[in-house]
Formats: sequence, structure tokens, C-alpha cells
Amino acid sequence: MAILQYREALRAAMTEEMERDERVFLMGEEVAEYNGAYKVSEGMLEKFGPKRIIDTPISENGFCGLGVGAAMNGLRPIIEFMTFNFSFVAIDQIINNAAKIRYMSGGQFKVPIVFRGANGAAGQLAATHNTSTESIYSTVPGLKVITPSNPDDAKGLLKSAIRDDNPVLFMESEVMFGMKGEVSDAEDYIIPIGKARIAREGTDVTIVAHSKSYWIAMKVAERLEYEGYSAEVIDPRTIRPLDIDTIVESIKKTNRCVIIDESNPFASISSEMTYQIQERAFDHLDAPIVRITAKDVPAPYAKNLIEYYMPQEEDAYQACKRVMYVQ
Amino acid sequence: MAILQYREALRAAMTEEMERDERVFLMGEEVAEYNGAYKVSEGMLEKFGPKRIIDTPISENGFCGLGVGAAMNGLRPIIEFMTFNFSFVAIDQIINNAAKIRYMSGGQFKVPIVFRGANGAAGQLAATHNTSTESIYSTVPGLKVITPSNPDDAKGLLKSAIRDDNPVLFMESEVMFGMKGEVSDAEDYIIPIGKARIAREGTDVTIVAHSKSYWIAMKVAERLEYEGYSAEVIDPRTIRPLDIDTIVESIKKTNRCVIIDESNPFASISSEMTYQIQERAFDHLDAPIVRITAKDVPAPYAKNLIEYYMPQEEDAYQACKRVMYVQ
Amino acid sequence: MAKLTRKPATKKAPAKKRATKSQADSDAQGGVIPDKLSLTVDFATYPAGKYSHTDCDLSEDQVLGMYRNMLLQRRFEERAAQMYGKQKIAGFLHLYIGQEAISTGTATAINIGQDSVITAYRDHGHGLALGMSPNEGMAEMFGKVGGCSRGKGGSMHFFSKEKGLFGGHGIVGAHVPVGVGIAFGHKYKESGGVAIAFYGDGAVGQGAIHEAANLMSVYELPAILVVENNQYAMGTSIHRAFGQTEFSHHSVAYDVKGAVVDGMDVFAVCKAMQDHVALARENKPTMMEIRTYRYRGHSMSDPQKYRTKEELESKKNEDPIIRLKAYILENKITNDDALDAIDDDVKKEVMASVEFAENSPAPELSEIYDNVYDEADYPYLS
Amino acid sequence: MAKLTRKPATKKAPAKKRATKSQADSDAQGGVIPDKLSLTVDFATYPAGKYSHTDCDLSEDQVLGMYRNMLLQRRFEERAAQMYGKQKIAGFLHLYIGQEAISTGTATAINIGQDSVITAYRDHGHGLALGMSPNEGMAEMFGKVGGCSRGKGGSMHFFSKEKGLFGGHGIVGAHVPVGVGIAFGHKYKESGGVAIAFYGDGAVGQGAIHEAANLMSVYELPAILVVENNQYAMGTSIHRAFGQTEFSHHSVAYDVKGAVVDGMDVFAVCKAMQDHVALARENKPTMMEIRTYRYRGHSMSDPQKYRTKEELESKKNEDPIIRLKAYILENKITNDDALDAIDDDVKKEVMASVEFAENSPAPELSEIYDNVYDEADYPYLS
Ligand SMILES: Cc1ncc(C[n+]2csc(CCOP(=O)(O)OP(=O)(O)O)c2C)c(N)n1
Ligand SMILES: Cc1ncc(C[n+]2csc(CCOP(=O)(O)OP(=O)(O)O)c2C)c(N)n1
Ligand SMILES: [Mg+2]
Ligand SMILES: [Mg+2]
Repeated sequence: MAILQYREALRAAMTEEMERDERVFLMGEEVAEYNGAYKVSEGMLEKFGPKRIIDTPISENGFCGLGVGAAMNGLRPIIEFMTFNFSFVAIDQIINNAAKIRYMSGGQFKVPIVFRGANGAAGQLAATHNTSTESIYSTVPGLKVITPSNPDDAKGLLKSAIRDDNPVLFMESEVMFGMKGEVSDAEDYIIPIGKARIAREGTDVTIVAHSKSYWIAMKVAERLEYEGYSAEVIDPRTIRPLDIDTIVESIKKTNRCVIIDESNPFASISSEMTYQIQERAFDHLDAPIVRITAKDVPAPYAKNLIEYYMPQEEDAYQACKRVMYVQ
Repeated sequence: MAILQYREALRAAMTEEMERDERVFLMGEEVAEYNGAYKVSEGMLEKFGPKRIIDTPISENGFCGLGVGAAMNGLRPIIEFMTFNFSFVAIDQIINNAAKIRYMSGGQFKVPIVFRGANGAAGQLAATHNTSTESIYSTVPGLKVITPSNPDDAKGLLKSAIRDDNPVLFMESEVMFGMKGEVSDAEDYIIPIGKARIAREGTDVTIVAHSKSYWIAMKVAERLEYEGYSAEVIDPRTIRPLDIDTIVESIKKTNRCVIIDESNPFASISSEMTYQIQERAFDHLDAPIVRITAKDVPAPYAKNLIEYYMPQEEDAYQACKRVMYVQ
Repeated sequence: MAKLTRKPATKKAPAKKRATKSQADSDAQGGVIPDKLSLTVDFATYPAGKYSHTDCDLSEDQVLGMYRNMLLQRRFEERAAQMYGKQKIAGFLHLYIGQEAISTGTATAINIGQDSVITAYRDHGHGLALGMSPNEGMAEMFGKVGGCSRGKGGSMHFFSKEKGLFGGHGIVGAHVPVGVGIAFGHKYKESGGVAIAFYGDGAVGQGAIHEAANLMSVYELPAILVVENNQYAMGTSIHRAFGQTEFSHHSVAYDVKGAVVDGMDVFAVCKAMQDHVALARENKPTMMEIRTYRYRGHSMSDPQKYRTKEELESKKNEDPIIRLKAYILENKITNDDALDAIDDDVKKEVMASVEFAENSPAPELSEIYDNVYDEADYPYLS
Repeated sequence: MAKLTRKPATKKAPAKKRATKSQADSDAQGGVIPDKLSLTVDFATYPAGKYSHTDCDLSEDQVLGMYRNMLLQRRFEERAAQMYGKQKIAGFLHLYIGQEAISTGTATAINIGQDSVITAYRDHGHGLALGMSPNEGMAEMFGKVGGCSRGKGGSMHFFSKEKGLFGGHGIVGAHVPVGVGIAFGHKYKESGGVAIAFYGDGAVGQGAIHEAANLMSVYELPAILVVENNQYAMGTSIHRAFGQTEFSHHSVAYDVKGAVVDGMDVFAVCKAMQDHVALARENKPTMMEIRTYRYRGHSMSDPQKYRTKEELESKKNEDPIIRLKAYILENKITNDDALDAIDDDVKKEVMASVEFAENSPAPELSEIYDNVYDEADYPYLS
């Protein structure tokens, strides 16, 4: 096991896949000469040259469309969004072209493309720069959506995403780029898309949390353990397709569920999980499912407000106790 | 009570509000000289002149942004999307500008603007022209989302939307434009935003359905009545804010709920309703909530496929019987 | 796939040979603002009647082939309109009638199979010109499995991987960056291919076009952006939609060459395409305006109040098929009877396509889940 | 609100007086393609050193006011950078240092209160130039309720309804259509106001700019689109991002007048703005490139490897504040001591703003729900 930063794990995944397959290239703002706005692609220009590590103008709609065309024409683009906040100017290319061209062409053209970059809140950046976009993208059939919470998943899942023959949205985190963790050094380390990870086994309550909310879940589980309660923590890792089986199996054991998700709540991942859980485990639920999310407002700038905006560990902890009826 | 087509009701609402307030104008593709792609604005150019009924180039991002700026500068734009399918090229203006500028400016600038047009599936138009966008937009704090299912609601709610001081997305239906119905001829007919309508009272099962799914719900309710079951049909009318109280009250009575929604299912309105219902009426639910939605795929062209794609009346009917355990 | 060698796709400083050159061209970086700044640009023009088939290196057989092809598009669409009336075809149906010289002129100038074409929803003409069979086309519009897109796409979504037709696209302007990406693929793979992206005058209003044009210029891609200027976007004339209606002039904003072409003369189109494809093969991207006219309404439900009958009639005099017919007869390439025989043959082919479409089965309902994802076992929600 | 009378906002056929004129300008509708087509356009230029304060109708007091204003922006941002280091300010902080002649030159040329300005996230300079108090600005960056946006917006979102600053916007390019909409509002209301939308060179890559420019041209709006060309978008030089780096030439694509201005000379900017504001007041929209340079990194975390120290140093010789100082002394408008006194005064004002920001309270947590919707009782989810 090597200890890598999250950004290093991403870089390793891209590097390995680019070495393996000449059709893979990386394109985005500042990915080449600047070494990446968040240094994810540091050194890759030097290694692969300007044909394959490509800086763009600030034209997300244009270069996402370019990526789709290149993918239709036999290449395997990795398109970096400086952050997913900026994907809204290109969302039409993702929803209407990347996701639908295979279908509309009766299967003639596949679109193997990865759109990746930081997603979710990242501190005092105010309303336009703190968006969790997974609720929006995961509603679209034809796309896959991945949200790794740690370096190991980042590496194994990004390699899978690059090899996948479908358009994949790979959502990282500005706040986690510097986070270190063990990363498998298996020769060709692949984690399958669509499989959740049981991060911690438990019997009293199931906490489901993806991306950086996962770390809140782990803290809550520790606090609960200290008090003698056993929480099972599940990181779905892939949002679409969602590994509902693993979640439901867990709830059949714990009979309770708390979801932590830093998206705005309405029609979000937590809403969807709730539908699917109650659909399959209705008789196993001993309490309503409780979600702890970002507040139902745009992200504010002020330090105290943006901290308050985020899902609170304390709220998640209280929610667990509430669903266990020990409060 | 006058009998009006849905499109006529919309036109009447716009006309009345434009007569009432000179700051209101209508802008969009083909709204003026062509009289509207779907004839919603027929005759309005003649009545109000080219200063207030304004044709645009095909530049949704541009003219939505223009609308936001005009609203910030004291006007009250109605921006027509030929259909909401085309709003994806302009979604950044809606999500990042219309919805957030009031917040980011600390309340200095309000953005009273209505984005309106046809939403949802409309037959054999294939994947890009059949999108239900309400799941995507309703996740965004700062926006309101309205989906009237009939001419009366169309009129009363559009008048409210135009008077509202927030950005409102007003989602109509290509398929319903020609539908006739009774429309109140009260002097200044206003339906408040955020209030559901109990379309039909019942005791055995609650069916929630908005926009044209509402009409499926009514048919299902009739079939059930014929068999001696009493379904309560609720049309939420407004999706954001959602009148969850009315829905929960109904479920407290019926203890069962079926949701019909022609959106793709993942992280949709039906997901959100389910979360909120189980949150507030957990102990009242005698069966899992069941949703009947569009298939989890892009919309196909072929007649048989697109018919199959849509939420099926038969499935909704069976779902009602299933949650009543009479099957 | 061709062996991939590493050549820069991005460009360093002003490596590019410039298409426009301003008179007091100062280096923006560190440059002093000149006292006078003006710009002179020449645009290539391809007027009607200027080029003969020999100017385009075409044999007489090829000319007759072009005539047949244009006629095939015309008859195919006339029949499609009829089938729409009979409700065999549904949704939107946008006819290309009047614009056939563009598709045929282009298909004649490129290497089908190697090169790529992408266009908007008004796509039947390009499909048939590239060699898609009327059977596949008609069956697609009938929503049958024999259709080019297995009935999933309909009239707006003709695709043929084999012929290099990358669609048929419904969101105005959005396919143009995709076209530039196809060109990127050609350059990256060193396939020798070029990509041509067609779009309507209305699409010029979309930001996607601007971004695509700049990207193709910056990356020096083997691409041609072609606006088929038929004067109207639905009911909006170009004069009500654009500040700059001379679309060739838009090329100035990307420093690529611009051209304007008479789209009613198939030889003008063919010559223009030959010239610009040659440039594209040297990674010199260009923009082209082809002036044309659509004789039918925007789609089947268009009352067409935005233009006068006189305008329409006067345009019909320029009909590209009638023009080519006159050219053939004038140049004695063949005689009237032979041309009539071609028409009969084409009509038969089109009738056969209707029969083919009728007989082709509708997709199985289970096919609704096919071709969403690559894997057969994707866990769809239900 | 001014009385609303009905004047067409859309335009009929070619009503507009054209800014560009091609030599063989054929009527696209029904026109014959000419044998030769070329275009010649002149762009207005505003070189450094060409205009004196009297050319701009400015009094000596006004010149000193401009000097003070530019210095205020400089000192304010120097202090902000320091406060960022002390973690009093967080998030992104983009300094305007080097570009102050643009904000000040503009503010001097417009009617503050009547006219409107909108810009990107590099917005402190425009805020202070329009008369926003340093207190409000500093407190905003501190995230305090005394901030211009009550601490909700931060550095990137300075807004002042009173001063006509419509923000401070973070999505590159997206505020430009909004700016055109503000101009639309002015015309509709017949307020006599004009709207000026500033954006960076990097924003030229966004389709939003293209759509906005065309709309302002078609509707003949009182708008000026101004690219503040500081040569870089983060680490990307204009030469790597654009086919056409002469941004004034982009105006050809919209048939509006284009100009290029030296942004290191506040009088060149002021004169250019005066001229173009006058055009805007007659509903003649224009596009302007102002060449400038940013002395600091893109934001606080920028290692700046994309430019050499020599380039940066050479640019510092053009410092707009030093230039204005030299002008003042040369023209004996005042003496060195008086200028030093201004600097001292400015420094004090900035220090006071830090104190104000420190002492201003953080928002109550309940304020998180304020100003999302108009109504106080919106039913938020929890
Ligand atoms: C983004 C978007 N906006 C609006 C539409 C609706 N629409 C379809 S075709 C069309 C007119 C396009 O005109 P033009 O580009 O000139 O092509 P033509 O129909 O003349 O071939 C419009 C507005 C659309 N499909 N996509
Ligand atoms: C749509 C979008 N894409 C990317 C970004 C990230 N970003 C912020 S500033 C910037 C560079 C902009 O450069 P320029 O327009 O030249 O303005 P300058 O910073 O030089 O003032 C980028 C890429 C963004 N904010 N919005
Ligand atoms: Mg057209
Ligand atoms: Mg810049």
C-alpha cells in the first residue's frame, strides 16, 4: 500500500490509463502548462506532450462538445472541469449529446468519455462556486455518476471510468485533493463501477454517505461506538447506477437509516435513496429515514454561514440517536 | 365560467398582467410575428406592439441572461422557451444568475422573472425533445417551479407567477395546449403559488400527480371507483415550494400513496415527495409508496416505444390496488 | 486505428499563419496601441454559373449521378410528406427541398467513409447524399427496426457510422462543437479525414458556434463550419436575428478564411467544398456560408406567413434540380428521355422504400432498454 | 419609473445603420453571390499619451480625484492581500492591481447613479471607482453584515444598487448577457442610462459573449461590451486561447463599432468611454478592447510560472498610477508633497476600513435564510 494524496491517486489513474491506451487524452482549462488549477495533472504535460494533455480556452460548452465528437470518432477523452460548478454552461452537451447519442443512433455511436473535476462545496466561495451537481446529473439516463470519498476509490474508480464505454461523470472534491490515504499498489487496480463499500460494519443504524459526507459519517459512527451503539457506514461510491442492494441488506439488519449528503435537499440523492429503500425494505424500517443535507438555500460566503450551511456532524449524530429511539 | 384552451388561458393571464403593469414584457423565439410556435402568444404583438412582444434569435443563454439583467433593472420579463428542452443551453443563467443574485447581493437586487414554455414529453420527438425538467430545476433554492395541469390553474397561477418577486419556472405542456376547460372569469383571478389542489376526495388511496400525469390519476381514480375503491387525487400544482401538508393530510386518511410523474425516476419529484411523506407520515403508511414514472431511459422515437416509455395508466391502477392490498 | 504519433494539438504563441491581417497589427503583448487600426479581408466567393463540371473534375457519369442523387432526395421527401399526412411518420418532419445541391455537392467533393459530416435535424438530404439507402431512411421515420437508427431517432436523427454521418441533431447549434471534436479525432488519429459541420442560419445565434469556431482555429483542426443560410429560422428572417448577416464575415472573429457560396448551383458548392476540404486536409479550418432557400415550411405545421408567395415563387426559379437539368441538356450530357428515366427509377426506389418501411417490424418493447448503456445488465429503475 | 411609451425593441429588416460595410455587399435575400467580396473596417484607437485631461473636459480637481481613486483601489487591495494572509479574508481573492485606470477612467466618464456597470469577480476596483466605500468592501470580504452584500457574496460579489454596480460575478462570461439586459432595461424605461459590461480576455471564449453581443446589436441597445485584456486568463495567454487575438475585430461579427484602448492611461480610457457612452446614449452599441496588465497573480494561490519576471518588470514601467503621477507633476497640477498627502489619506481610509470590517458583526445564523426568496415565510426544507 502506498500513501497518496487524493490528487495523486487521480493522476496515477490517468497516467496508467494513458500509458495503456493511446486513445485516451486529457483536456481542460489549465490542465497542461499550468499543471492543473488544483495540480491534479501536474507533470502530465511533460510526460505525455501537448498532443494528449491539452489546454483549452474558457469554453466549457465547446470543449465538452469537442470531447463528445472525439469520442464518437474513436478516442477516449477525459474532460476536466476546473470545477463542476462550471459544467452548467456545458450541461446541454452532457445531457443531450453525451448521454443520448448512443440511444438516438440506435447504438451506432458510443460515447466513451469521462467528465471529471471538483464537485460540491469548498468553503467561502459563495453561491455559484459551491454546488453539488450529482442530483442533477444522476437523473439523466445514459450517464454514470461516481463520487469517490478517498484516494483508493479515486484511483480504482477513475481507471474504471476511463475504460468504461459510457459517458461517466467523475466528481472529485476541492477539499479532499490534499487528503492522504492508502492506495492499493496492485498492478492494475480497478474498482467496479456501481458497487458500494461497507466502510464499517454495524448493527444498530445504517449511515449512507458519499463523497466528503462519508467522513462525517465515520466520525458519527465513532461517537456512537463510544456510547455503545454500532453504526454501519456505507459509501455508495457510485451514485448512478446506485448499489441499492447493499444499502437494503444493511437496513434489513439495522432497521434504521440516516443519509448524509451535502447537496441541497430537494429531489436529491437522499430523496432517491429514500424512495428505493422504502420500496424494498418497507417492513424492515423501524423509523423514518432521516437525511442531513446542506441547507435549502444558496451557499453563503461568510465563514459562520457557510459552516452552518453544510451538513452538521452534530445533526447527523442526533438523527442516528433519534432513529434508534435513544434520545 | 368561460371555456378556454390551455393556451388561451395562458394568453389571457399574460395579457391581463401586461395591461396591469407596463414593466411586464414577453420575449422568446417566434413569440411575436409568428404568433408563438404553439400559438400561445397569438395576437399579442398586435395588441402590445414590438416593444413588449419581442422575437429573439436562437440564443437562449443570451436572452435568458438579458431577462435577468432587465429584471435587475426594474422590469418584469416573461421569457418563453419554445420548450424547456432548450433551457439546458441557458441553465447557467437560471441556476447561477436568476436564482442566486438576490442572495449574493445581500438582497439588493431582486429578479422578478418568469421562464415559461412547454415541458415534458410530447410524442414522437425522440430523446432531446421530450425532457421533464422539473426534477432538475426544483433542486435549486431561489427558484419556484409551477406545473399547471389544466386551463384554470394555468391562468390563475401564471398571473401569480408574473406578480411574484422571485424567479419562477412555469412549465406548460405541448400536449395540453389545445385542451379545453373551465376557467374562472373572476375579475382578477389569482391562484396562490405553493398550494396543492385536492382534485377528488377519497379515503382508500392517495394519488399525487402533476401536469399531464394528473389526467392519468383521474382516470385511475374513476376505474377504482367503478370497483368500489375511493381514491383521493392531489395535484400539487406547484413543485417548489411543495405543499406537503396537503399531501400528508390526505395520507393520514388513506394510509397509502401512489405518485405518477412522467419524469425519469432517479432523484425526481417522486423521490422527493417520498422522502417528505415518510418523514412526516411514517406511522400512517400501510404500504410502501409506489411511483409510476417514465422509463429510466432516454425517450425513443418509435410510436410503440414512446407510448411504452410514458407512465402507464394500467401500472398506476395496479399500483393502487397493490398498496391497498386488494390484488 | 492509425498509429498515434505525438504532434502538438495545442499551439504555442502565434505559430499559425493568419487568415486576417489588420493593417496596424500590433503585438497585443507589450504592444503599443496604434494611431490607426483597420482591417481588410478578402472572402472567397463561389457564384452560381461560374463553374462547370470539368472545373470540378467531374465526369459526365458523375454529373448524372449527382442529378439522380438530388432527385432522390426530392422524391424521397415528397413521399415522406405524404406519409406524414397519412400519419405513418410523426413528430417533427423538416424537409430539405430546395437545398439538395448542398448535400450532393458536398458528398461529391469528399471521401465518403474517410471524411465525416454532421448536421442538424434537416438531415435527410445529407443522409441520402452520403449514400444512406432510402429504405433505412424511410424506415427510420416510420419508427421501424429497419431504420438507420433502429427507429429510436426518427426524422431528426439520421446516423450512419458507415457513411460517416454523425447525425442528425435536434438542439440548434449544439452539434457544431461535436463536429469540431470529430475533426479533432481525425487529426489525433492522423486518419487524413476531415469533418464538415452544417448548421442553419438560425444556429449562428448560439454561443456553441462561437466556441466551436474558436476551438477549431486554436487547434488548427481539419474542419469546415458551414452555415446553410436558407434565410429563415422558422419564421425569423436573418435580418431580424443578426447584427451581421454577412455570415462569411464571422470568420474574422476566429482568424480563419471565410467564403460565400451559391447553394442553388451544385457545381459552385462542389468546387467550394473541394477547395476547402483541401485546406482542411492541411489542418486549415475554414467557415463557409452557403446561400440557399427552403421551399417548404420549417416543419409540417408551418403556416409560412413570414414570407410572400412572390418571394417563394421567385426562388423556385433557382431550383437547383431544374438548374442542373438545364445544364445537362445544354451541355448535351444526355437527353430529356434519359433524365425522365432517371426520375422514374428514383420514384420506384422511393416507393420501394415505403414498402420496406411498412414491412419492417416495429421494435420489440424490450428494445426500449437497448443502447442506453453499453452493458446489457445495467440495473434500470422501474 | 419613467413613463413607458411604445417604441419597437425589435427591428424590422435592415433598419440599422451598419458599422461594417463589405465592398460587394449583396443583399443576402435574393442576392447574387459577387465575384469578389472583401471587407474593410476601421477601428477607433485610443493610444496612451494621446489625450490630456482637457481633452476629456476634466478639471484639475477631477484629475486629482482620479489619482486619489486609483490609489485607493491600490492600497485597498494591498491591504486586502495582507488580510488574506491573516485569514481575515477567505475564498478566492482576485486583485485588480495594474488595471485601475480602467475603473477610474470609466467612472469618470459616466453618470453614476443613472448608468450601470457589471463586471466579473475582479471587482473591487470597479466598486471603489463607482464610489462604494472601502468600509463596505472590506467588510464584505471579511464576511460581515456591514459588507456591501451583507457578507453573503465576498470578494467576487460586490454589488451596489445605489452606485449602479450590478455585481461582481463568478461564472466567466455569464454576466455579459445580464449586462445587455440591464441596457435593455434602460432603453425600455427610457431612463437615459447606459450599461457597460466588463469582462476578461478569457471570457471571450464563452458563447455567452457572442450571444450577448448579437442581441445588443439586433436590439440596438445602449450598451458597451468591454474586454479588459490583461493578456492572461489564469495561466493561459491570449495567444494560446484565441484564433483572433485582436479583440476589436470581433465587433465585425455583430456589425457594431470596435475600438482598442490603452488601459494604462486613464485619459485614454476616459476619452474612449466618453465617446462610446455618447454612442450608447443614441442606442448605438459598441465593443471595446482595453489592453492592460495585472501585476499580481490570478488569485492568491497562483505560482505565476506562465510569465517571466522580465515581462512583469517591463510592464511595471507602465503602471497607470505612476503614469498619472508623472502627468500631474509634469503638468504642475500639484506637487509631490500634495500627492504624498493624498497617499497618506488613502492609507488611513483603508486602515479605517479594516477596523470597520473587524468591528462589523458576523451575520446571525438565521440570516442564512434571508434573501433567498422575497417572502419571509418561504417553507424551507430542513
Ligand atoms: C436550442 C434550441 N432552441 C430552439 C429550438 C427550436 N427550433 C428548432 S429548428 C429552429 C429554427 C432553426 O433555424 P435554422 O438554424 O435556420 O435551420 P433551418 O430550419 O432553416 O434549416 C428552432 C428555433 C431548438 N431545436 N433548439
Ligand atoms: C465558466 C467558468 N469557467 C471557469 C472558471 C474558472 N475561472 C475563474 S477566473 C478564470 C480566468 C478568467 O480570465 P479572464 O477572463 O482573462 O479574467 P482575468 O482573471 O484576467 O481578470 C477561470 C478559468 C469560471 N469561474 N467560470
Ligand atoms: Mg434557416
Ligand atoms: Mg485576463
